[in-house]
Amino acid sequence: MKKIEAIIKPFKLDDVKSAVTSLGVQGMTVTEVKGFGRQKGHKEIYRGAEYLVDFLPKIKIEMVVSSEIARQVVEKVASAARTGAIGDGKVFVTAVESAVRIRTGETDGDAL
Amino acid sequence: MKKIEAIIKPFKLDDVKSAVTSLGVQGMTVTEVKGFGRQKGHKEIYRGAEYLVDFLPKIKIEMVVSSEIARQVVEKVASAARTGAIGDGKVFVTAVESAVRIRTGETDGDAL
Amino acid sequence: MKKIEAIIKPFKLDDVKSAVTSLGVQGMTVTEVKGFGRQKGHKEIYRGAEYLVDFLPKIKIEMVVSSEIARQVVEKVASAARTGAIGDGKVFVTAVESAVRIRTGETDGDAL
Amino acid sequence: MNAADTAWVMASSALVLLMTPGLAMFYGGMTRAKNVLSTMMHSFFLMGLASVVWLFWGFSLSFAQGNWFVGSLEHFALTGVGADLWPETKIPGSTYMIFQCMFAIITPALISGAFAERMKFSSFIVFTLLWLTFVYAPICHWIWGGGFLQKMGALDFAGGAVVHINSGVAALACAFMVGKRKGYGTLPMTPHNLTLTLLGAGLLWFGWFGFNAGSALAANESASNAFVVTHMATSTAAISWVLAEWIIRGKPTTLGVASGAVAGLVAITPAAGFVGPVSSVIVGGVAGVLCYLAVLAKSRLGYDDALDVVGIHGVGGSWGAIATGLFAAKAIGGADGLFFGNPAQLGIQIVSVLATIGYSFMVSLVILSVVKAIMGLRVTEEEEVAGVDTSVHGEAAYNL
Amino acid sequence: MNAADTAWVMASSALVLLMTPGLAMFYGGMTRAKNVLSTMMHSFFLMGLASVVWLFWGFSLSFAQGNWFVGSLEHFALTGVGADLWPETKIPGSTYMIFQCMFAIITPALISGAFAERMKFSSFIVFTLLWLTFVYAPICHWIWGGGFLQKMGALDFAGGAVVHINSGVAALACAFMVGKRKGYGTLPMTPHNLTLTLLGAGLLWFGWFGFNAGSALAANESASNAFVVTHMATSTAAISWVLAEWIIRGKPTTLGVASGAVAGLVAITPAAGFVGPVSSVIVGGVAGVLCYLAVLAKSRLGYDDALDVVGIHGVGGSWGAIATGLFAAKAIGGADGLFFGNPAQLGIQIVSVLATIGYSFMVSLVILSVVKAIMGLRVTEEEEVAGVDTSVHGEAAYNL
Amino acid sequence: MNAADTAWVMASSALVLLMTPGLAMFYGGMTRAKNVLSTMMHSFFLMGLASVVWLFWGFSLSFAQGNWFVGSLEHFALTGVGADLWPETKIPGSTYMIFQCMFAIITPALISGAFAERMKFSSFIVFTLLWLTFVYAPICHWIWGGGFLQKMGALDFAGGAVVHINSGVAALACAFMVGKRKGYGTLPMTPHNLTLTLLGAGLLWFGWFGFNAGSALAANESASNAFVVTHMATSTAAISWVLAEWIIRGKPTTLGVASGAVAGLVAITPAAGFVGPVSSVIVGGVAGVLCYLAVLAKSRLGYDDALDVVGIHGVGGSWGAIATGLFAAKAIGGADGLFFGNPAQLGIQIVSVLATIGYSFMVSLVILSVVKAIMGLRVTEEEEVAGVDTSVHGEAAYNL
Ligand SMILES: Nc1ncnc2c1ncn2[C@@H]1O[C@H](COP(=O)(O)OP(=O)(O)O)[C@@H](O)[C@H]1O
Ligand SMILES: Nc1ncnc2c1ncn2[C@@H]1O[C@H](COP(=O)(O)OP(=O)(O)O)[C@@H](O)[C@H]1O
Ligand SMILES: Nc1ncnc2c1ncn2[C@@H]1O[C@H](COP(=O)(O)OP(=O)(O)O)[C@@H](O)[C@H]1O
Repeated sequence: MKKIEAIIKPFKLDDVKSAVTSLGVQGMTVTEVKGFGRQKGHKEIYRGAEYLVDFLPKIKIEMVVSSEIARQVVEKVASAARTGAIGDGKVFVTAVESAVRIRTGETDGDAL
Repeated sequence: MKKIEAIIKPFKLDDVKSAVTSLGVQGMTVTEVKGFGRQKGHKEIYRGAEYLVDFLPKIKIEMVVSSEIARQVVEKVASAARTGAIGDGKVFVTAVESAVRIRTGETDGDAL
Repeated sequence: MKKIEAIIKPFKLDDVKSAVTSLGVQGMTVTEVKGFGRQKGHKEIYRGAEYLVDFLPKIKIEMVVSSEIARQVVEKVASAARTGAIGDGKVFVTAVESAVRIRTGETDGDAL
Repeated sequence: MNAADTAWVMASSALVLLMTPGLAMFYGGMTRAKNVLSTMMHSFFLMGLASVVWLFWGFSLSFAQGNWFVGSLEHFALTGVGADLWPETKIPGSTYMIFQCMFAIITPALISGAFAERMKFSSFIVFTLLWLTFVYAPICHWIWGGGFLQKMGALDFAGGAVVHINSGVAALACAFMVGKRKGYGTLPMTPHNLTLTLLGAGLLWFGWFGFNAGSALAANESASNAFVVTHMATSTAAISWVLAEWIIRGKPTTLGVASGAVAGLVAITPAAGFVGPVSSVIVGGVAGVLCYLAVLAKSRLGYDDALDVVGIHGVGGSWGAIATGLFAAKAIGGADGLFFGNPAQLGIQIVSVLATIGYSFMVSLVILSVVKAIMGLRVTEEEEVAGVDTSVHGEAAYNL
Repeated sequence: MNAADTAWVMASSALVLLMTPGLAMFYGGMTRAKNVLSTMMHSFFLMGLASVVWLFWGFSLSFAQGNWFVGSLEHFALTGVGADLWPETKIPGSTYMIFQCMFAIITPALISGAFAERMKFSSFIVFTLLWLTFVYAPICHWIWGGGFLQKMGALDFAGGAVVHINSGVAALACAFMVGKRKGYGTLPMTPHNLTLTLLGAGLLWFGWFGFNAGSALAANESASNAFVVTHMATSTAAISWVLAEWIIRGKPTTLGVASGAVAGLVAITPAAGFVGPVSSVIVGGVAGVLCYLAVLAKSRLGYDDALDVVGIHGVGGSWGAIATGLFAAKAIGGADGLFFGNPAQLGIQIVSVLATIGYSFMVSLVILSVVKAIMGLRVTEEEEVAGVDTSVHGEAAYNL
Repeated sequence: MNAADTAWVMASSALVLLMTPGLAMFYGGMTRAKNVLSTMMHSFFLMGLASVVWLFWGFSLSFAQGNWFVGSLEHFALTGVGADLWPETKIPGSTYMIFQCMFAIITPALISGAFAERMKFSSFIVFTLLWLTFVYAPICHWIWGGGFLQKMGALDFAGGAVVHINSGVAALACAFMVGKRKGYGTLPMTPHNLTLTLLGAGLLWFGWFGFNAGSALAANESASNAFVVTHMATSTAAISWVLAEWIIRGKPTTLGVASGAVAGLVAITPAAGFVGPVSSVIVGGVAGVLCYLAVLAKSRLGYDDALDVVGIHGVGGSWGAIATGLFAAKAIGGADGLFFGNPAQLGIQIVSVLATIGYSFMVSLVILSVVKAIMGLRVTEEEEVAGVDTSVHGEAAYNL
């Protein structure tokens, strides 16, 4: 099994979700994060004092999927999340050793 | 070392914490996340416009533990978080290569 | 490639960012988390009812970097985040199998 | 018609209306984030519902000439209540009616704190309709509409019994009948937004000047005295609650200052037209400590009055009614209490407290039992766990 | 000078001023978190801008003696408006002027709900300056300043046409000219903080007593009647909107109770001095359902009136103006409507509605076209995606 | 007794009371989330504490007959302050006293912005007790209670010196003595919730009509003028601050519109009964720019006045007091300023400003030194890093 972790622009969440659902991915976990990277932030001004905010709002999606479909999922995610503008984000893949579905105790492939 | 990542129902956090503390786990990191899976979401209605909210509030717990107790921890977490109803969540295990305790610089097993 | 995951005290974020930027790390993703560990929490009191809050606000930083510089990054992070007081946090390293930059489709080293 | 009195009572009516949104904030901030809207909905929906009841039969049952127990339907749909002066005042009947309307809104809204986070919305509506008709209107008539307590000489300047004891006691009945929140005593149930609660407390304090000083029904010396003692009792209670918790629990809290202020407002309500400023400091100072102790005691007694309606309105209102029998001074409001040589007044006050407690508790229980039998009182367990906001109202308060 | 009347109109002016921050909360809670400040900024900046316009030429163009269409510059910079009584009232000219000033603030603030989350701030300023001068001042003059509608006998107690139809129709023009928000219809655009919206609704209800009962310009029976019917229509509309959505969509919502209340406040505004309490219940009951349906219809019609100004103020205001022609009763306000045997009044009301709609829509379109040609109306797409708060105002609402 | 005047001053008292919760919101929104409750606590606790001080000795020291410097204890515990008319007014003494009480609450609450996010709560209480007694009461007596500045003919309609210069200067002393927040100048210290700040600004604007127009102590032409110029100066200052920052920093901000409004309210306070509307526009327009520049200058001067009490109340209040000496017109308030041919008045105003600054600064420093020596002024560094809310008050504002 692989864990696919994608950092994307927030308004792309629904597109990515539909894209991977069509591949049979049945679950995912989403976190609001702040990203720092090449995309530059904005200035905020409070009573004349300026602050540079270089952390931008992003969404992190985590999905654990079987190794077979991992590559396909990565491609689908990347294409669904693409706008072509800087700050589109990244997809990372890591190995997962085991998985358990809490409700039933099923493990590994069956747990996803 | 293994990282144990559990996605659970929010109100089960305290139960899981007590369960693993009894195994000697001394630290964990908790994140509020939104989960999408088999458990269905709810409709929200604003001035007559309906929105389907299929992301549900979940809690993600991350614990890095020594490889020896990893299996036990997974079992304890799964049983403490179980309600038997859909949406109970998952536990994933991945390998961790190294760990550092920032305060002291201790590494690996000693850092946990 | 390695993923470096650091759990730190919130007010150390800027120090850590500057430290790793100087090593050429160009991106990172930051999450607000709650930590449980040796550092003890505080009591909250509402109309006389006391609640022990043992989850403390922490910041999780995730950076994927090339394997060569991983060790250096870990050291820099640890020293920048250190206050010497309990609750300074941890740094964990895991292996990343592949990476994609969504905007361009570049992979692995080029994606970071 | 006296234009100044009318201006003052209209302004006061607006102030009292604002107390209900203020209460919604005060209560809403104390619930968990998943139930804040349902909690505020109780107050906001009542601004509509109670007013319509009032217009058609509530005002008439309370204030039309009737018997010792209740008014009549003479003023049904406000017949005969308009530009003509209301008896014994210099303001139009319509002004008098609308001022009183605001009291009929906030009283059931106060009760709603007891069953927050779990009450079924449709049952809440039916309960309130019945409660306004069979509990509020009679008790209001007893004390202000010419009923037996008024004839006995019970003093209740602005609603210690009618509003506060009444709602506090009904709240106790609700806490019993609706039952505890799932997880009460084991899960943390901390306030989700105390800035909202503080804002609500501020609006309540502001609006309460209309409640108490408006109850003089004129812009006169009595109103001015009521204004002053309201402010001073509230100030003292805010401090005394904080000092009490600082001593007992070690921390002075903002929820404490807000709760203490409300306790002081409640306690001075019946007394506002009858006691002087130094007495008001005693009334408030005692109220802050007493209500704090009552709230602390709740956890021992084991019922789940979610937002402490019993401890603050029930206990604070009863103390205020009795304090009126202690501190009333002829020079201020025309009647003397125990400390000014008239022990009889204290007796009358105690009778009014007991009568209100007994009637309100029993009839509230009966109404709740009927509603429970017919339609149930609580949301399902699943709805409760998910939060009443999304499951019943289809909304989430925050999408930050 | 009558001191009581002056006190009442000053208090009312303060109440109406508070409505604009109330509106800012009401609107701000409904936007997405990234645009809440820019939305509130519209209201707050107008508290400044519209007042200065009013002081220099707005009041004069509206209320100085002029022709059938518009006033004159006789009172430029408030010349001659001071301690002397305002004609046909017992209050100083300065009091009359400042009361009216608050109406000139809130009317363009209401419009801003239509173009929330995407309007360019500088264009908003220019649009508003022109709109107050060329739309608000003339229409105000027509109905209250001695213009042709007033001469015809059109009834508009507190601004059904001047404020609500006017802003609702201008909002429609804005929605057309500014265009839809990016992602409208596909992305979820849910309210980000409904507690803020409820607070706003509470402040609006409170302030509206000044708006309507203050419009009697005296603390008299007419003010008292206006107070009562304002409250009762609002109560009923709050309930009827909730019931309508409960039946149609299955859930009673807090945004519904807040929206219904505002719909009721809008609808009773023109009628407040002319109809009695039972009629007001009908006016409000219809308003709640009608405005709910109008808001539902929006998605079919395909324009993006972000915060439903058309559905609530345009539709509610029109219904109110017509209802005045139906339910007005001589015994209350000196004029009869259709149901009291005077069908002519209904005709006059319809003329006033149509004249307001036609003029406001056309001239708003012209102004918007000019502003668009010169400086554009919208922020850039990038600014819109990032959120207007940080990109235009350099601020983030929340750093929790 | 004049009922209309009494009604107006009671309504004004309620409005001024509401300013303190308004201030709590205004300030609270600007702090970091971990300190919002402690910041609001300052205001709320003072609503209690200052009132009790006022009742027992504050009012008497300020307003009882005394010498050139301070009153006496003649009215200790409000002896002799009740239903009888207050001299030179037509309102009861109790009404006069309670109106003034609200000023004694908000003045120390204003100061608290300087030491937000780090002051020790117990030290805050002791400081305030001493400050009200030794600074507020004397200065209030000088100007309003028959003291030497009043005898000299200094004009201060509603508290430019008594409230604003006084609190601004004391704030400077506090900023020096308490020291900078940990991380000031290096860590970002951005407002955590600007919607709260905007709400606060709205409530302040609303309440300030009571503050200024209520200070006429009657519902008369003077009150009406004060109402108008208060509104117009505020409007102009809100705009001018925003324009200044738009030019200097490139962005028009909502914190700017809120801050500008407060600056305008402050500046017009001493002048409200003495200047006309066109002058008020100048007073406000200058205030917005001047206070903005003063706030910008703070970072250069290197003290940490956390919420800009010096820049807004100190500078704005001083400008207002001087502007009164420039723009006062006999036709409005019975006294002429420099521009109306009476340069002497300007001199008197300058004396009043300097006397207030000198006395308030020195005595505040002395009090702070004493408190520091005995019990310290700050929370521990650990408490400050963790946040004052949880460490001192045991509460967290938000559990969303
Ligand atoms: N090395 C990295 N490790 C973890 N997250 C990263 C890394 N680089 C970028 N990110 C995340 O991806 C987001 C987008 O990256 P950025 O460099 O701004 O643009 P792009 O994806 O177009 O190269 C960042 O905001 C950050 O959240
Ligand atoms: N493949 C997956 N990868 C990551 N997270 C998942 C995955 N599947 C489910 N989850 C997480 O687990 C939660 C529960 O899953 P769900 O399918 O609803 O029920 P169950 O756990 O009972 O099978 C989801 O809300 C989501 O957060
Ligand atoms: N085994 C662990 N797995 C994951 N996170 C941990 C673990 N132990 C500690 N943490 C995180 O590190 C933070 C600091 O740990 P703590 O034990 O309080 O102090 P220290 O880092 O000084 O040993 C915790 O709040 C938690 O977020």
